[in-house]
Amino acid sequence: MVNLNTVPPRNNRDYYIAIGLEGSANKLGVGVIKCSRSAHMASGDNSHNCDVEILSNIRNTYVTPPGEGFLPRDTARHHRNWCVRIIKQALEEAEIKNPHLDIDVICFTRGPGMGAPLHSVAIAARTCSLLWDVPLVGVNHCVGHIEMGREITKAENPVVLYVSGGNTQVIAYSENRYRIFGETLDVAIGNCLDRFARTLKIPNAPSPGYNIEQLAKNCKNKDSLIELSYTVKGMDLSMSGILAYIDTLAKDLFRGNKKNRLLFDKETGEPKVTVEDLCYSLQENLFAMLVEITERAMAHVNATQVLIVGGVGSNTRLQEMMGQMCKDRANGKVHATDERFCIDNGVMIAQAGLLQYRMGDYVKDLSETVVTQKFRTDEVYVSWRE
Amino acid sequence: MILPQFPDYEINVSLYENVQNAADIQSRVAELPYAFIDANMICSVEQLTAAIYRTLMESTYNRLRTKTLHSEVLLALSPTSNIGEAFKKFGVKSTSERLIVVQINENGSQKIDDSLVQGDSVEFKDENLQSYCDVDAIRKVYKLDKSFQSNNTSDLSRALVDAIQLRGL
Amino acid sequence: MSQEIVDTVTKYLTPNIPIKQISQGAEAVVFTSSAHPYLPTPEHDADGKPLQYIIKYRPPKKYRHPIIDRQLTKHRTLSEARLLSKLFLIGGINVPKLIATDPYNGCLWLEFLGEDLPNNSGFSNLKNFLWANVNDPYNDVVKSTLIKVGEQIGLLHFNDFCHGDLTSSNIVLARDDTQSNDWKVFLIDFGLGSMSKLVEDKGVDLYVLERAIISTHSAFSDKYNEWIIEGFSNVYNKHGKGGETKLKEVLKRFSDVRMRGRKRTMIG
Amino acid sequence: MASSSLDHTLTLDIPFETEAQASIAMRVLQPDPILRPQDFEVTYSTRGASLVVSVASVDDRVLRVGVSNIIDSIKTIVETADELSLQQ
Repeated sequence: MVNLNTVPPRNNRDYYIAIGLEGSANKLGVGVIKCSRSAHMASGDNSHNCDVEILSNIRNTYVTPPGEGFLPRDTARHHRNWCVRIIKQALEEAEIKNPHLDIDVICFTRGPGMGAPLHSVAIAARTCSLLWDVPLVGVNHCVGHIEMGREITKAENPVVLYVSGGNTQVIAYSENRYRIFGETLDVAIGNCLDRFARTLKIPNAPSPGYNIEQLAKNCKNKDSLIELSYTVKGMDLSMSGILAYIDTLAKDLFRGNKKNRLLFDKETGEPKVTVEDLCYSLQENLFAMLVEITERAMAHVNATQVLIVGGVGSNTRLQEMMGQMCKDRANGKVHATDERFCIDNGVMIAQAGLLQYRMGDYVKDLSETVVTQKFRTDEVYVSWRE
Repeated sequence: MILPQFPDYEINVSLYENVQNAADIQSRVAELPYAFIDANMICSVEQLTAAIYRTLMESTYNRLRTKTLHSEVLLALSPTSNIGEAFKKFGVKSTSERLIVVQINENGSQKIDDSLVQGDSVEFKDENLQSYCDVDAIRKVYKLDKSFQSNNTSDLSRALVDAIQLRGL
Repeated sequence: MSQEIVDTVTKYLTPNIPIKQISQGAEAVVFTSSAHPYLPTPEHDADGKPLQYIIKYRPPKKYRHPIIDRQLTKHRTLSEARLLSKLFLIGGINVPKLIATDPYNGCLWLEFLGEDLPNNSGFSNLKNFLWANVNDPYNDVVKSTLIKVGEQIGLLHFNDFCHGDLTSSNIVLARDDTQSNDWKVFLIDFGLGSMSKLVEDKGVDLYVLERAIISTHSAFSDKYNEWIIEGFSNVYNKHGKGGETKLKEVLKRFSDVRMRGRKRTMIG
Repeated sequence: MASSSLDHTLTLDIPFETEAQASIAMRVLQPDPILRPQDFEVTYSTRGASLVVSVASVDDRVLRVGVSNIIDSIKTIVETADELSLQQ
């Protein structure tokens, strides 16, 4: 039996307030949530249905020029420059006057992610904890996405497709862990799209993946496809070969390499393929692979629901394909969280952290707050589920 | 006989022993509406019916490689796509003493002409086929090397059915 | 929605072939039928019961681009058929008998294997079998069966084939009669299989199975995986020094793949 | 052995508004492990309202990089303390 009411809220309140700090990649996010301590949370399996109210959700993204990725040092500097301002803004918007009395727990991302940016946010989290005398919870970033997605969609036990710049995983819950059923064997989907966007020299704002999606939508020739290899290996997949190949095509296209018959007409030398065609084919191929491994995991654990989380989850084509798969598969439902929560944010860290806190699992010694670049989803003991 | 997936086709199969007029039949193969198969090359009922199944499948999807369903049956038996070779290996030879006659009728039923083959009609069943099939010749045609040890006809037959299904694919 | 799939299959197989859906995997829907596609007289098992046949149908996937879909369906149907045929020719490997292949419609007919386990434990694949033994998880039958599982994979890999989707649901157990404890182990579902000499593919195969066992039978997975590797090694060790060297390479890569899996850098 | 070669040293004395803040800064900084302890050592202490950072390193370059990272973190702590301390 799961009792989510073991730790009472501070100051005799009948609700919890948690603040979440996220900075594992190029997005810095701070969010404040409120969650009533209702009786139904004391028993049963209700962690997907906590009546969360979002009091504030502030984000600031470190955007690099076209053709450039974000480096750990620069990203950390960005986070340090903005962190305190964003926390302050989030507190003001949430109308938190006295954090000592009004906040139950400070949640921060302990990993996985880039070391320097993670560390810069952890420093701020520790300082706040000591200044306010409020306990800390270190949160696994992936678990944050999953718990936020479950709360928003009320999906009780979905197969989770986690697709972001650094992660591509198919996850399902079993015996108090979010277990990884399938994952990329090399690069992550978001990283793959980011790197292709860099080759194309298209803007990184609002995000490289978004801009690839727009180009793909504008593809004039959707009846044909550029043939790419389809590399699903069981429930895992590999994308580096596909990326290398399509990168070469894009470079040949820009260079006007007429010898490439796939790109240029043999007789006239006119290009047969556009950048839009490349984006379209790349998306169709990669997303088909993602949907397939998700369906495999569903078949394996007999699930009917899918939750897509992570930045790439806001891609409407991926959502559409996933929806079609679920529809054809015993009328399952796809639960894509909306964009505000797909993209890294502080609220999701607060949500997962608060669940953990309510089970009595919070930091007892600051040595537990050391960040870690490598932090597998299945390392976390999920005490808040049956 | 009717294959459930292809109800429009009526199939007749007859097996003959002590055939006297193989040479005559061989000379008229092109004009007779039957497939004539040397029974020594057939080790089981499923070997032949798998070939008939494949024939009807190819016909349904307009992928026949030969002019008639009857010649296609001979090709379907063969592990290679060479039609002449298929007739040479599986078709009636002037010396054949045991013959299988296959007749496939689209829409409507006909019987195999009793007077066609001069020999003893016996039941088309595994026991009869096994008693005189030429295992060595079959293994050679289907290119089964020594590493495949078939201790019984059913293993051999299974390997042949696989080859029949996958020819040219 | 899967009624739509049933209707499509019924139309194509004609109503003369009765079908009953038994599972909907990720890429294929599996039916049983009492009809054989081309045998004129019905077949029976040792007890005189009429045989059932498996029809494995890969329906078109509407979510993916039609070009990708057609290519994949044809490729996987054919490649599975080819592998089953090649594997049968290798002594000792147990795979279902291939009865008919229809690459145009993505359909395979296969021999029916396995049974329903006692006490409503489900169909006799390895996953359900291990669940059925959960109260006595380390009994001799479990041990000998898992060693046999390892031997089947060992034979597969030793002959340079890889399964590509080695989960505990893709391993089926069958026995001659319902009293017997002597389970024969069959590998099924070769849709992602391939001929491969690459140690990497073999390592990934072993890793995928290990993870499947960990995720569904975590409490006993250490011992279970150990027994599987014991059987796997038996096959290689029968082939002298050369076999031992090959075994070392595969197991080394297996542990590399596992480390990579665990330690792969993951950036948020 | 290792510590004997860490002969490039530096001590920082950073004043905070209160003793409590200096102590908080020390506790925030202490948990993080040093990436290469054989090349770089740091100890944090307080003296009144000051945070004292003592650093020892194998060479100037390592010293510079290490100290720069520590100062980055201290800047965040100072800013947090300035902006987010509880109102009395």
